[in-house]
Amino acid sequence: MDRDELTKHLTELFPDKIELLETGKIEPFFLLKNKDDLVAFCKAINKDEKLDIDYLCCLGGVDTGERFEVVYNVASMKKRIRFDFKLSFKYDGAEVDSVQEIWPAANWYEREMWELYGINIRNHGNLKRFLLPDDWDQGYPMLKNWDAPDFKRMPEVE
Amino acid sequence: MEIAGIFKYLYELLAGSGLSQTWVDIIALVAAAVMVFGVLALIALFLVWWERKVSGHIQQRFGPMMTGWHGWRQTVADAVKLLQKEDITPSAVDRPVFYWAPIICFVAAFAAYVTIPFGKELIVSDLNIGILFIIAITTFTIISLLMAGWGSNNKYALLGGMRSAAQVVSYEVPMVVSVLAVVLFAGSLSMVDIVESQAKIYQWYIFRLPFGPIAFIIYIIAATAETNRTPFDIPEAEQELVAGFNIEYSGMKFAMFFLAEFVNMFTVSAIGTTLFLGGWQGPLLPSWIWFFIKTLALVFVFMLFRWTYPRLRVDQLMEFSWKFLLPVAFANLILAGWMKYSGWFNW
Amino acid sequence: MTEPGLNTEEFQVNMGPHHPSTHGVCRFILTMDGEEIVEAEPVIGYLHRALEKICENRTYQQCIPVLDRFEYCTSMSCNEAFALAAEKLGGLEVPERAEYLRVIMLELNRIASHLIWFGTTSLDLGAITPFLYGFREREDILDLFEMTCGQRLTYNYIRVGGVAKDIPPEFIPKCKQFLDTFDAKVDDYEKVLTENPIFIARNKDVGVMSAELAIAYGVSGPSLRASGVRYDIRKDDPYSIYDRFKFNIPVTFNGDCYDRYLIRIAEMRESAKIVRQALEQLPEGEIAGKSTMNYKPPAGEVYSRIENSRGEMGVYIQSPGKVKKPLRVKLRGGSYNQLEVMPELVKGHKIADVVAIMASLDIILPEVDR
Amino acid sequence: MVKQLIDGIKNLVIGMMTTSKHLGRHAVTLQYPKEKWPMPERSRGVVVLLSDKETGKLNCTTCLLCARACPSSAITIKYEKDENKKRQLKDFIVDYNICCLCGLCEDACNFAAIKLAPKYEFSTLNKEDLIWHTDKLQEMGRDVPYEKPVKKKRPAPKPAAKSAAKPAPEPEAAKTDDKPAAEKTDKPEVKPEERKPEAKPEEKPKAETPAEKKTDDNKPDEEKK
Repeated sequence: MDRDELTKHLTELFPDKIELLETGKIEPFFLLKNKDDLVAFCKAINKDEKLDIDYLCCLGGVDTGERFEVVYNVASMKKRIRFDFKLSFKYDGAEVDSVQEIWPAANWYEREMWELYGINIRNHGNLKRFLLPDDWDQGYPMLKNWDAPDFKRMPEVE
Repeated sequence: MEIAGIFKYLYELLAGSGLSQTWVDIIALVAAAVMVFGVLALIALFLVWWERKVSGHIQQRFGPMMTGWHGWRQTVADAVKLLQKEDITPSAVDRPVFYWAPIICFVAAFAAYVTIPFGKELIVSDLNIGILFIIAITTFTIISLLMAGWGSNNKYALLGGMRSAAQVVSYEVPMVVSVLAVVLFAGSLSMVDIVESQAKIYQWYIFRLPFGPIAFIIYIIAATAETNRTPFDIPEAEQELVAGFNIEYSGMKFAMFFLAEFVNMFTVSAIGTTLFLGGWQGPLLPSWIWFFIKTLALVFVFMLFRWTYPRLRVDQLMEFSWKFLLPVAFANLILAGWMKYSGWFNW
Repeated sequence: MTEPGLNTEEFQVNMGPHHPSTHGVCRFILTMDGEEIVEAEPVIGYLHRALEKICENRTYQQCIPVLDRFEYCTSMSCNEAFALAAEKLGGLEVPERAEYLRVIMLELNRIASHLIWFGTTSLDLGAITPFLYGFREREDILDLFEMTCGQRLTYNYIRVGGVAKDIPPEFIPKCKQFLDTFDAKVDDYEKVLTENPIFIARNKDVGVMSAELAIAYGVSGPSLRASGVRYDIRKDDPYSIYDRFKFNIPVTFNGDCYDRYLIRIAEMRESAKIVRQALEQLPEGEIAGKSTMNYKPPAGEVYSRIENSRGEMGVYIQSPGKVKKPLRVKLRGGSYNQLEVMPELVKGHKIADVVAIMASLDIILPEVDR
Repeated sequence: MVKQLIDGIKNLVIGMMTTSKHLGRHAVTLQYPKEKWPMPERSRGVVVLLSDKETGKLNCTTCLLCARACPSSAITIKYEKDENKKRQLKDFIVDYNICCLCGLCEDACNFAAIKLAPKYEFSTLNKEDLIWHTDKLQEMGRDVPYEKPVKKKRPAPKPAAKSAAKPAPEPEAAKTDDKPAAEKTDKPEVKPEERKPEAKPEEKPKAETPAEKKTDDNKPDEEKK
């Protein structure tokens, strides 16, 4: 299934919910407009016979400086499909649903996102400190405005 | 050149000096014990060095090279270093048990040499239950390992101690049964008698087909387990239990365990030589040289084992001992008994 | 197991972070019943260096030496994964010769990494000698790398838009000589381990991972192929010029430690084949396009992934556009998911099997902690 | 069962044969402090500053490209601007505590002024000793072979053109001689063959008085970027 077919198929499946982004290179990149649709969307692409997305490559938060984004990179082992989709939402009350029930691999990625970005994960069940020290109290280091006494930014390149 | 003659001369000199017989015996025994201890300590140091060289060359490295000729002084330096090191006692250990464990291990390792004939008439004491004594004494090692594991108050050490107890007890049985076949043929438990029954090379028990080689192989396997060496080194499996029972030991206590391990290796090789390879018997060369050649050859086999094979898992180890080795050893014993009874192969 | 009336007590063993066989500093909290594992919980983060944060703070070219530290066993593939993503962002073309050099380096590095795995696996199972045999051959590969790019571990060789330096003239004969002797060396390894009954006993039916479990947990690479899934990004989602070479993807179906061992051994031979073909086809020409010191890709985001020795290595880059620094770099390594699935695999096994399973999954911790 | 047993024993023996086969082979390792591996020419062991073969002056033009290319900000360049607004190098500092030896500075340099040389064994017991200044970096680079860059296509002309706009006159060169650490003023666009006759006799004595140079280096630096 090539890029255009996949785009067509997905937009047919979820006509109002998703939108193809121009920013994506090579592989198609979708924006899931409403983050509450996440679990339903993931379940659908997982169950869909033509897509059969059974493999979560990666999952990560992004702080664009204005909003949070959560990027899901998914693939299908059987159908050899790969595409990405993302959520975008405001800083306050940042919260997404866990996709563990569809892809158990999401467990650690979500934990990491919770820890480094402060995005709360609903229905995760295992939100414990993970990469950072247990007694970490300096906020969420991956945020763009994060600062710590020993954090050294590179000199600005001209 | 037979050393035994010199000792005999010294003994007679002592006896002629007017001391009472009791004192003469005591002095002679103490002298012999000190001598055996010294020789064995030297051998243990040599074995450590040799093992490092063998492993180095197997792995296409050099091993120790810097100190002396091919690094021969390295183990001496290491031993001195270990003795000088701070002897750390963790605060939570069970002190008496912790302290006594290396001592028992060390003493048990050396005590076995009382009845091992190093050469013709070169034996500290020719007990008529020699082999039984050795087996009893070497089993003491388990107690020390168990004590070390328990006394260290460390989970890894405890696991290591438990493993070693289970392992040594399990492998003691097939080992004794395989040795029993030899004893059956020799008709004596005395080490000297056993050696003397193998005067000709075809009389060595390893060549007494078909029971000899089987007993020998079982003995070698069990002995490897007895000495806690790869592939049966699970009590101190570095990659699983970090260092097993001796994880909390340092300095001199560790050195005792370490040297005892090498002495034990030499012990089982010496017993193997005595029981299966004709002991000191051999042409041309003095008897004690033959003894050392054969024993070191066996030690070399143990070293090859260690540097070639992976380690078994603890349950596989037990299974192997009880489900395979022991039945084979018993069958072999029955075979040996039948051979002895029928007299067919009794050359 | 226990007889009625006999009570056993569960206890916890803290395996790591400074344990000889956790391949870095991973810590397992093992709940054990005697020697048997009831539950295992990996605790990571001891090697967390915030590489993703560091990358946000560097230009594209400066990211590459940083990413060398991401997965130090196959630094080349970290370079490649990042360079590929950055090139996709800007639509950069890579010169033909550079592509071939990349493939040669990547595959040599895969062999080197598998040799480390081979060594540590045998070491973890108690056989010390094969470890040094593996490292002996790895040394030859590292010599080749040092000759080419000057460094033995952190290469900084594959750059955005090409490679850093052309290979020196003595590279090709030396590499060919290495490849010619390599097969015999692998035979030697196999003689020591593959058929060894002790090795088989330790590995067969240990840590069985079904295909479903593997896919669900995102396990990739040799560990996935050992479970019977024929999925190799080099073939199924081809990047670079892998479609020009003939090579097989070994697949086995039991999913236990022994199968993972066989797969990796077979992969070393396949990689050697690819290097040989690439050396033969190696064209003349440029090795890098225009200078990418001040590379400013247009706005966009891309997740590019390559197959490295531990599975899928992915780099997600989001570029805000016309800026020298990426907005976000997300790294994904194969070890991460393989460590995640470990608690499922070790349940009910002995403590010694934890070591065997971890070795067979080929986990290294810098890749997990980043 | 029996077949399995025989197979097992056979393979155990094969394994032992393989290891004992290696017993007789020669070791592949070296006895390190006594023998040393020849380092490949490209090996990145240490950052050095290169100086001109004839004049002994540093090739550095204080363009700061290397400092900007450095991913770990290990390079600090101290300079001051002379009356022509040209940067005069005061101190070139490489902090080996944080240098990751990636070689990006070498790639960034257009004047063959900085290079990674195949030298090693610089460990010390003191972190302070790992911060190297101009004199040590230059001393390290004396015997490092390098090629003068052929004029590069694009990036090179820029600084070259700038300095060409203000051709350094003879008296100015003499002035800079007082500050030996800040030698490089007129390097890039002047071909070594052209400069040889005039520059050589002047520079030579300076290169041979390191003591003087050192005292100059230890002066406190006013300006720092």
